[in-house]
Amino acid sequence: ESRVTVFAAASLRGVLQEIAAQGEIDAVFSFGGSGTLARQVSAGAPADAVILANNDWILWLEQQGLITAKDVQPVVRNSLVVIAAAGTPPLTNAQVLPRLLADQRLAMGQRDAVPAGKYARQWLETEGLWETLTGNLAETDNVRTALALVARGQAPFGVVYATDALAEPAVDIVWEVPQTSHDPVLYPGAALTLAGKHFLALLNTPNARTIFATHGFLAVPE
Amino acid sequence: MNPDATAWEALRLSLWVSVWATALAIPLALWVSWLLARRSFRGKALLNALVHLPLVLPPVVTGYLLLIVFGRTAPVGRFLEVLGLTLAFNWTGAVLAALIMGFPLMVRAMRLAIEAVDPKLEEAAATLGAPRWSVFGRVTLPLIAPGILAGTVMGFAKAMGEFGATITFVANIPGQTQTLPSAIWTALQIPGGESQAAVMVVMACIVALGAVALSEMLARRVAARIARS
Amino acid sequence: MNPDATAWEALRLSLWVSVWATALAIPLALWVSWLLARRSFRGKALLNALVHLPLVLPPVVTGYLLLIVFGRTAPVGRFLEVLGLTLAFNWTGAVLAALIMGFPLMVRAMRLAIEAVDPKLEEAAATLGAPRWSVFGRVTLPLIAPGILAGTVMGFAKAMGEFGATITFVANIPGQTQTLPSAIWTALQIPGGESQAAVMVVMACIVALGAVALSEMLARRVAARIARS
Amino acid sequence: MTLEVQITHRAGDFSLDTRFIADEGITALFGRSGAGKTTVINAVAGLLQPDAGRIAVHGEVMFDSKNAVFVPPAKRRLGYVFQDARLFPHLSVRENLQFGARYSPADAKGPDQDSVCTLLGLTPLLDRAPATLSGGEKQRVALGRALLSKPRMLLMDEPLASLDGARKQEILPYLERLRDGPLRLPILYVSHAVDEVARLADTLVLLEAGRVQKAGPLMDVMADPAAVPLLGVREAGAVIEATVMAHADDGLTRLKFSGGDLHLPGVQAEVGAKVRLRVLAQDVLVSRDRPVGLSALNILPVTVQAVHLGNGPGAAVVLQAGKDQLLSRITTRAVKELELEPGQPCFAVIKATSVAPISIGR
Amino acid sequence: MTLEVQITHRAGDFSLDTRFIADEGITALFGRSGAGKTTVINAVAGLLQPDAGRIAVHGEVMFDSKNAVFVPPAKRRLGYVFQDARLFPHLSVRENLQFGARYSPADAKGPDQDSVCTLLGLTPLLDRAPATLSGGEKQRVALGRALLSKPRMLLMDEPLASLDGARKQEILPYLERLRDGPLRLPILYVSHAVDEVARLADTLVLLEAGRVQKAGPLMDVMADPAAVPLLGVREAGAVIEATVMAHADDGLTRLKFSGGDLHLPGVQAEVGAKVRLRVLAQDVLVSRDRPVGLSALNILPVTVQAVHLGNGPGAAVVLQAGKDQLLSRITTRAVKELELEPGQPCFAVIKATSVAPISIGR
Ligand SMILES: Nc1ncnc2c1ncn2[C@@H]1O[C@H](COP(=O)(O)OP(=O)(O)OP(=O)(O)O)[C@@H](O)[C@H]1O
Ligand SMILES: Nc1ncnc2c1ncn2[C@@H]1O[C@H](COP(=O)(O)OP(=O)(O)OP(=O)(O)O)[C@@H](O)[C@H]1O
Ligand code: MOO
Ligand SMILES: [Mg+2]
Ligand SMILES: [Mg+2]
Repeated sequence: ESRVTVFAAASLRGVLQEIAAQGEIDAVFSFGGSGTLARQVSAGAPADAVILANNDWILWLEQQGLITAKDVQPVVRNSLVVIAAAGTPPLTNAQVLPRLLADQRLAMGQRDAVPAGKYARQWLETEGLWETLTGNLAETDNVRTALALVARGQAPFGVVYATDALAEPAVDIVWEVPQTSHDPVLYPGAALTLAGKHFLALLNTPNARTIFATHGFLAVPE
Repeated sequence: MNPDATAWEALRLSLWVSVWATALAIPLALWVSWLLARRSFRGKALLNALVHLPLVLPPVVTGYLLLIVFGRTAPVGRFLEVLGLTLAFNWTGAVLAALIMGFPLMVRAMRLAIEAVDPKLEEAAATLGAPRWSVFGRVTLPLIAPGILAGTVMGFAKAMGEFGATITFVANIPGQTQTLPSAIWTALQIPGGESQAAVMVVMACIVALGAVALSEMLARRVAARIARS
Repeated sequence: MNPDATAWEALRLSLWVSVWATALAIPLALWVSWLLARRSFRGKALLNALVHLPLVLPPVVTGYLLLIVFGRTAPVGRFLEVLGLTLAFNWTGAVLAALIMGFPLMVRAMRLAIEAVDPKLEEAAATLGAPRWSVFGRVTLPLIAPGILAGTVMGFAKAMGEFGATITFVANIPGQTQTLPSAIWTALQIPGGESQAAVMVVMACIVALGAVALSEMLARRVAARIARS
Repeated sequence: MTLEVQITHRAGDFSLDTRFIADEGITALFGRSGAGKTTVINAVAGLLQPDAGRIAVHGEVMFDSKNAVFVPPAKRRLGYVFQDARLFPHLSVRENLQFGARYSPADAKGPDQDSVCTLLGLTPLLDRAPATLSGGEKQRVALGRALLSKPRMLLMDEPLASLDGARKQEILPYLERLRDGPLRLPILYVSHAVDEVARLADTLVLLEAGRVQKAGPLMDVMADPAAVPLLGVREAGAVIEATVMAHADDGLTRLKFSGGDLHLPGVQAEVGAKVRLRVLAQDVLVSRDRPVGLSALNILPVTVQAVHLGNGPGAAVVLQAGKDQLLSRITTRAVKELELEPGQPCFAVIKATSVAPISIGR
Repeated sequence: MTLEVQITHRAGDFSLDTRFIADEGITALFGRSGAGKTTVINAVAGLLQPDAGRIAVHGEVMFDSKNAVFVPPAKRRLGYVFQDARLFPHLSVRENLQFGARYSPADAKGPDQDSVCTLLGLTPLLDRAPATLSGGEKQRVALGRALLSKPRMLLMDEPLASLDGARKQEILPYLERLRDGPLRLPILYVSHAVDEVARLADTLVLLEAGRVQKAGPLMDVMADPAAVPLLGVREAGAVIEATVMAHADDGLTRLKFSGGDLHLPGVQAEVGAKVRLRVLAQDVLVSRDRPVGLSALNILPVTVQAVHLGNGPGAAVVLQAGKDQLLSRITTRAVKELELEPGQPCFAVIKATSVAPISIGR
């Protein structure tokens, strides 16, 4: 049979479905958090491929002996932005954040558990703001929750992926986090079967790249 | 704002899973409730605690534990697979997750009901010659019908709403393991998915309201029959 | 495999939040149970359905709904803030989430117990001159003590285990809103975090077992007092 | 007018249409099982709202369907002793007894706990749980509980059915004292036992299939031969009033009534007190001549008033004794042999021990 | 040896130490409230496991603490009519009645539903819910339910306490027929009512504070003046056996016993049948001379056997009438006036209507 089953990070949902539809690929997706997906694969999930938001879990899968390094390929890239309620003027630089926050909170993914949180922390450390802001963080279980907190006015600022920020009309991007201030936001994919390998290859076609781009994703550096 | 195919599919699966989970749980929950309410035995405290456990643990943990025990690579899971029962990444696993998560709710309701039955009526049945099973079936059971109903509607509602353990144990495969809660969560994972999620939330509410209303109607009928003497 | 500071902190917070949630929910749940069990009024079906809702909805959705209703920019949230009650990113918000998630469990248990009270005893109290409140306080309440206990232990257990609504509504701030389930979840998201999670799972189990054992002990004492006449 | 009841009510096939008025004292509701006694008493207590009608206690309207008046049970202050005891299972006997105390107005009068416990033999039971009581013990606690709520009226639904004779003998005089003492506590009393009713009641309401067959002062209703089938043949008899004249050393008391003197054992009342005597028809013999050498101490000259021959072997003879009437139940054969007919003077023979304490009232 | 009971049991302050043996027929357990009657009957039914002792029914051991035998209630096949009716609230009256039918062995004999319903007046109640029944109706259904389970023995805990006299009159002969008919159903019967006991019982067990005070054949126990305080003064009397000789046209029946002839109304038994009569002490007058012109039809020559003077105004006189003894309760004043002493011949006067149907047994 030609159906391919892909376990993928939840933030890729819209884009992967669009690529599958356009490419007339018979693919089913099971979306979830990266840690969950990795464990499911290790428990024998009927997946042909996994695409995670987090390289740590790919390494874990390798350690488990479920995949080898050659099965892994980067699929797409994302970037980090600072968001605020729609209509907020852009920041002049990152250093103003503590003052603007005052006693309010900066929403972001959990620093250890959520990849976006890990990148945000790296950025804040690069900026020298981490120590200052640790008391003012609202860490969430995923980027979408952080986005919701800002959209609902619960927190004045949040650090999320550019792709999420673009699609939410209630928030504006007020600062683009420099790519160099943190590890690259890479979504690594791993094929578990031949069908999975084919699917991952498809994601590298120009057509797929275009769709990724329209959703705000960046191309993987060659 | 019409529900799309995914939503209908998720609803269908959720109903299917919930009905199975509830139906399977009822006899088991009844038995455990009866044990807890009427018998004393070694390990009773442990059983009681075990029943409550899914309530206390974050659902994700329950899901992981299920994965560890019933996963395809785990011995139990492999054994069941040999018997033809695949749980992990299958709707049957969703049934198991929903059953386990709803179990404490069902047991509590049924146990309370059993404890409220006047043992004097059971004694009277015994003097009329009824063996223990008949006493249970003809006296205790009808008298605890309101409790069974209450437990069933709670178990069903919980099964309909179960998310964390389910998505962890059986993943989120549309048409196979994507229940309504999983679908709602998935919809919320991409920006702009709120309206799609809202439609499914409304669906869930309608089912819940229906189940609750149905159970109330049945409960009234049962109560009218059991009007105290 | 000793619990680290984070674990202890999360345990402390979870206990604090759960105790508050349970304590606040008891009177409210009692009132609602009594309304549902003994009164008939317009909108009763709606109230009943509303009570069940947190059971049916994925916890994340409940969390979102809480944000919408009690968020800082929402009228209710703003009003409460004026009164000095900050819910956002505060343990108080975690209490609210836990309370709402445990509420259906508490109401069901209490309602079942109220329905099992023989109205003839309440009538007898009325003929002795007791006004309605006294009848409730001196006859109904002591007679439903087992149900209140059962509801309380369920509500407490659920409060200890609540994760989705809490993390969505008040995030996961160590020492302030990072409850035991949030901490366990966090640990599980990090490769190799299992052992840390396991320690906290054991902690949660111990608390749950303790609560269940305590409630059983109390229940036995209560039951001995209410031995049927 | 202590109690006015005028109600109609339907429940299933059963329909109640009851109207009676009770003056002070004890009103007995008498009727077969299923006649509607509990239904009436529930309506008075406010536990049942009749379809239509009016109920007033001491002139105060408790229920009036025309004016949409319905006073809730808690406000009626009627102490109800239920047919099933309905003790609070979670409270000790002592707590059950004290349950109602706090709701009675500060100036309400009623017996105190000690006297109630002593009389009802509850003192050794005070710390017990209701579940451990015997049937009769429960009923006694229920009676005590109602009394201690200091009610304006007592409603009793077969309160003594599960009590043994000796215990009844202790409780009945107590109820009389409640009625006659400073409290003048009116009582609505449901019973199957004619002897209890005859002893206690001032007003008797005979209920049959939901309808009042006969109601009025006890003596009128009891002396009516038409009431005999309802009361039961064995229980028919006259109730007369007498005055205590003297207590003799051998324990016999001389009483005077309009028909002459009576010598009876076990009369507790003081000299000068008026008491009520129930003389069962079957305990009265009729003699043409004054008998001699007979152990019966009470031989009264009387005149035959009427002879009711039934279809069976028994006959009821109404005897005029002064202004009072006695009823005698003898065989039709004896009626013939003695040639009894209205106007015939003769003697009524009453054994001193037949008129037992239980039939000696106020 | 239908029933052997020999048990000791403690519950709180109460301690039971009871031992009795009952032959065929009806065994009455008589005692004051709280004496332990329900406790004993529960032990026989198997609802209570005594601390120690032995219980056997028809020679079959139900409980034996020494050999650790305890037959569960469901296996004992004893029909229990509870003091509180304990109807199943979720079943209709019909379903309650039929509850036990399926558990009796195929060859078990017992009355059929129709006859039970007719006798107990349950037919119009069959489709009703127990909650809508009156107190007496519930008790009747409970009795019917126990009967229809086709038990080997019937245990009845004050089953008639909440029934009116007329209904009792219907049920008592039925119980007698169960005992005497082809079923020969033994009955263990708890009651406060001496008249019921005297009519029904073959064996009488007097219980006081958990201990058997007296047990044995009814007549022996009843005639014993020592039992008077336990039975109650009003209820003391002799039980004699008589043979039906003839029924006269006026409804009176002539009966013969060892002391002479008696003329009584309302005897249903056939000529030649033996019946049991209960003659209350208070219904027996004593006369030195044979009275004439007296409405009492039964005047028997007797001899004073013994005179028991109490401390009160009453005295018990034992009269020898043939081989039987009668008991008479008269005043001490009459004893003096009539100069009654042992050996004195005199006449016993018994009103025909005093020995009412309820006291005429088998
Ligand atoms: N819901 C009902 N449907 C039909 N009949 C009813 C209903 N409720 C009560 N009854 C009937 O009403 C009658 C009166 O009942 P009630 O309890 O007043 O009798 P009672 O005089 O107190 O009798 P008892 O002496 O046996 O207690 C009974 O025959 C009972 O069966
Ligand atoms: N758990 C207990 N603790 C103390 N006393 C008890 C307990 N259980 C029963 N009793 C006592 O045992 C005695 C016997 O009870 P039982 O029910 O056998 O009496 P009974 O003869 O049936 O009386 P009644 O005629 O009033 O029904 C009562 O005095 C009761 O109070
Ligand atoms: O898609 Mo993620 O794992 O929530 O960052
Ligand atoms: Mg009644
Ligand atoms: Mg008893």
